[in-house]
Amino acid sequence: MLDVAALRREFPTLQHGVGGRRLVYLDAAASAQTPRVVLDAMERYYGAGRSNVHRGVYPLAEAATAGYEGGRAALARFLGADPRGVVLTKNATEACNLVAYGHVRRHLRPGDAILSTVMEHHANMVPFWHAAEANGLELRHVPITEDGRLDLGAARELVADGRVRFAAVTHVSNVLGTINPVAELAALVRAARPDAVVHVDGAQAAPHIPVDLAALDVDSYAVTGHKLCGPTGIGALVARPELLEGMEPFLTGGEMIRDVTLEGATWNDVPHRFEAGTPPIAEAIGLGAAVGFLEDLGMDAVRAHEVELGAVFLSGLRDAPGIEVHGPEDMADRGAAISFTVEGVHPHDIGAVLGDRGVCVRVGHHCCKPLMRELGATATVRASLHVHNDVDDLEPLLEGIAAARAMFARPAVSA
Amino acid sequence: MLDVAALRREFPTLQHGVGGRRLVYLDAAASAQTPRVVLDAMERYYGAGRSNVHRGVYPLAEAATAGYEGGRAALARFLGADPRGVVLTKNATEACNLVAYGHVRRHLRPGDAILSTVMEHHANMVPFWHAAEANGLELRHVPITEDGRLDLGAARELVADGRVRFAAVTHVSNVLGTINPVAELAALVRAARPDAVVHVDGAQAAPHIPVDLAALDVDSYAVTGHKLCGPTGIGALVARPELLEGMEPFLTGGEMIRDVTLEGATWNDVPHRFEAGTPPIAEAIGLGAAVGFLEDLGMDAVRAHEVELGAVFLSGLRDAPGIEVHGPEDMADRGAAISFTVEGVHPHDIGAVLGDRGVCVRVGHHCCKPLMRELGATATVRASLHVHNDVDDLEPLLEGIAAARAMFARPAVSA
Amino acid sequence: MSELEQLYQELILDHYRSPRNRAPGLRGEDAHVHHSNPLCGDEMDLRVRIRDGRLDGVAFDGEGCSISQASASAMTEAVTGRPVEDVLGLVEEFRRMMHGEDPARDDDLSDALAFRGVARFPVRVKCALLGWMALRDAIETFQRGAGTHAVTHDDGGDDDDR
Amino acid sequence: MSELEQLYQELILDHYRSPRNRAPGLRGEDAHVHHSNPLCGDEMDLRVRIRDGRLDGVAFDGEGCSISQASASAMTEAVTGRPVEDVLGLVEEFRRMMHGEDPARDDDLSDALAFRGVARFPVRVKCALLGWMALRDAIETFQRGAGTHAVTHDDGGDDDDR
Ligand SMILES: Cc1ncc(COP(=O)(O)O)c(C=O)c1O
Ligand SMILES: Cc1ncc(COP(=O)(O)O)c(C=O)c1O
Repeated sequence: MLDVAALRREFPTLQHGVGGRRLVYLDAAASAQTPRVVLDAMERYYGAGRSNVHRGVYPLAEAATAGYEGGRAALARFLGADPRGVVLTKNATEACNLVAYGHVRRHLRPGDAILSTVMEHHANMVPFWHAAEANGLELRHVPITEDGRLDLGAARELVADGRVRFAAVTHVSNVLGTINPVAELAALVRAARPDAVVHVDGAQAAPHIPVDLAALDVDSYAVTGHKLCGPTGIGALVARPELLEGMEPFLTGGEMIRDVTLEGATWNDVPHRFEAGTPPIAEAIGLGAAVGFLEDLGMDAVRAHEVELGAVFLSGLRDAPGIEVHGPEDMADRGAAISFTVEGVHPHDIGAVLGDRGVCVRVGHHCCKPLMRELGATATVRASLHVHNDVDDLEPLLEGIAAARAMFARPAVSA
Repeated sequence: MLDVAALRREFPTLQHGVGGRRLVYLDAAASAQTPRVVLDAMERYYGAGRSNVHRGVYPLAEAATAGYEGGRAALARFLGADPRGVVLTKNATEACNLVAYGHVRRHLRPGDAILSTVMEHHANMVPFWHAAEANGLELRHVPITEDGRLDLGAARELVADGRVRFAAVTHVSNVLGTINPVAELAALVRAARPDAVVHVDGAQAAPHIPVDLAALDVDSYAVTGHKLCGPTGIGALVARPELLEGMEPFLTGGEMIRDVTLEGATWNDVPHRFEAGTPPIAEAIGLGAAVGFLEDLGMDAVRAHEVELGAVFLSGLRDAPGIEVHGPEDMADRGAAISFTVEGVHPHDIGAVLGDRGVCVRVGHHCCKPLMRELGATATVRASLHVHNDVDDLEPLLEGIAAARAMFARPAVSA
Repeated sequence: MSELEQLYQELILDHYRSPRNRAPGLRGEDAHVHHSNPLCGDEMDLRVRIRDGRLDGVAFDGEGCSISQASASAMTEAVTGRPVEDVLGLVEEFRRMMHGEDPARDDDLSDALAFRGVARFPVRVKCALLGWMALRDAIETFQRGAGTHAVTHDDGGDDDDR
Repeated sequence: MSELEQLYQELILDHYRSPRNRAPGLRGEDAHVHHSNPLCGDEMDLRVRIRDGRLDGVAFDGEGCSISQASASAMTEAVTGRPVEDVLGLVEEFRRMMHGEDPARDDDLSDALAFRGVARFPVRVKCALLGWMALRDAIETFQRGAGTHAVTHDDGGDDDDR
């Protein structure tokens, strides 16, 4: 098990209380806190060896290049992938757009269909819709069951005609917490259409559960640094190198070209072909340190901690009056994000009262408007856990919710 | 004048020698060094108030939002622009791509032409070529004169038929150092075609010369954080808000949409419409601190320092044997980057010998292959100056060049 | 009082708990707009009746947080019966107050003045503005003669906050 | 010796100053390729003559830094006269050495062994590989029977460094 008390000391932000209370950070699903070791790695780059990458012949530039490529290699190792398939982007959103522009727009044609789900984050949805509109593609959405899982039976029907050539699905839902059976879904898609490409949004999975891309057997996987205990300004598309080979460059400029004449340009090798301009150097170094930090804890231990703690939170919330928890019943099928609504109180008001008490939760639609419509809610409250949370964080959450209920309960008629 | 000795102490990297020698950093044009105040600003965000932006209702999230938007406001102020026109990107390259995808691909049609110059960086060239290819547009390039200036007479002829609807030109050349008369060029383009859009690559200008976009009267302007003494992972497109209003969203996902149903999405207001996903938060905060640092020095003082120091470097290099300096004669027309070639010695070898002596210069084509062909060189050596350089940096440069010549001089026949 | 308590002072909570002019319809309505603040999931229907250049009646309905609901309620009291041009001026007054400026027409804003503290909570400004921006839109819809049922999706008109 | 001095040791400088088999043409050539390393601006023309399955002659020409020129020169000496399959094996040997692996065929690499230290300078690896990758390409061009004048723009074949 994780030694959470010791771990908390690694996170500078958690050392600051809010108005005399311990900071209860329950928003790692929006952005994780950053451990000291990540800040130190970036500080070393900026403070002792700052330079640009890939072309300098002086020692600082060589060190910067080694650091940047080291971040790429660390992420590849963390996810069980080939470094040649790791394109470093600014966030997961850019990674999804890269697939949408580079693959979907390039290779899909009218008559082809895209499979998605109703629980996608806008990042793994809008780029493909935009591509579908541009190329005249059909969109199909896998519905969810009552308890917030993908309806695989429905999925099988949706792909049956063999026209689904691309699927975009999230590994872990940022609202429901559901862990989706992506390997099974990929197999099902490919059974109907062997050359279909399966893209997975791993933004909420990689920080929380062990991910081995070799075993998952999907074509591409998007992650984002700031949820992986890393810095802002970095993410990645982790793909089979052969997928990248067939993709159209998307952002163009320096670094990504091999040769340029006034008549045209030839592209560089993958993954560099997709990294135009000066890359996020400090950020790659920080991300490398961040995944190293998680590896040192052990992703199995991280998952075990979250399963145990998640069960405590789930039952604590379910037992409290007036709270409805969304998503799967059991931690076996869910990650570390727990969404709920409170009878008669708008999520905004819950969030504000909690925030005033040093309890940080996210409220709103969590960039999942279509899912909100499925749930019949305009917004939810989401508490999400990470390695630095423990059972002591539950009580302040429940107390704050009770206080908000007392404050905002309306006469029954209008509730 | 700047107090360079005091200033040098603000830059942690410069405190480290290389093998007992003072570090002579002559590569700010590739990536500037980072002053302490920038690192501190980012450390404060990560270490005391880390959170995501724009939707949290708890105090940390509000502080993060204020910090991020504060970075935008600081950059707007620094460049004399409207914050509503400032789109924060990952680098200048993305900023140029944003214009290429959002404006050029959306609005230009076969029969229309794009004006560019032969001295553009690939970042301000390839995205527009790629767009030209996609939309069937004609490309026209303004040639340069013997001393490396834009040939405005030729430019006037190139636009005479009124078909140039878009122009992309660099404010300061990263190779020749030339400061281009962008206001004049913009006027000339608009005289032939009043609705033409003029896009300027300010990556090498903003860090070195006072820029007032209101006075320059161009439509959009790209800058990059890591050359502005800021962090990696951030840049900006600074545009007239009306230009942005007419642009097609490019990266899509969270943050940039207003509403999403399974039938489609409506876009958010500018500039947020162009900032999909979690933005570079720490980086925006760092960039705000960086432009604050430059403002405190005063951009007039920065420019005066570089003019004085540049003149010393120019004559030092011109007087040394076997060195040919490219670009305008006089500092009045040039910025802080000085490119040269050394007779009989390949730039790579110069760079390696200098690097070994703690002198950091850039060698290669500097992402300007077409310009290299104009100059009849495959590569050049570039020494570039910034606020932390002084005359003491010249001697080690000249000594290193002399050492490289001694080492690599080949028998005259093969030279 | 903590900052939060100031935000949720009694007057505001009272408008939230007992909203004025909250109704799913308005007799003789001249314009009806639907506004939403998708970032928060707030939705609002707003109806106006205009007689002889005056705002004769206004009703709102919808879902939202306490701030958006209470603000709309306080607004209806402040604006009913005023000449429409005057109402538009008051909308502007409120909008500026949300941007941290001092309001000049304290008396006219009436209970809406209590929302002044919202300016310190940037993400909540949109909530407080929702009803006001819908009102402006409804009046302008009427003035354009653009039929009685314009429906827009918008989260604050020309307001540049988020 | 400093790291840099090791990089530029006498043997390398000698190949640079007096390149072997550097010529703008090759009598009886069977394949000719043009390779460039656009990141550095290096350009190389490489020609091979193949007789009875052996590399009978090789000539290079072009522009580049001392490392790329010297490496090509040392290469020509190491490979001339060998069976082409053996040459391809030696190319692979050199490529692996550039990735920091210990070479097994020290003697066969001959002067090319002196480039071992380049592995520590990642940006220079491409330079040292330029001639070797052009050679491999020229042989493969010949084997494909793809005519005698293939021209490619490439900076190191399947090599994944930059
Ligand atoms: C003139 C010019 N434009 C654009 C760029 C691209 O900047 P970035 O690599 O940060 O996108 C550079 C920097 O290399 C440059 O010198
Ligand atoms: C499931 C999921 N996908 C994608 C994203 C987008 O990540 P980013 O905003 O870093 O691009 C997020 C984070 O908000 C997410 O939760």
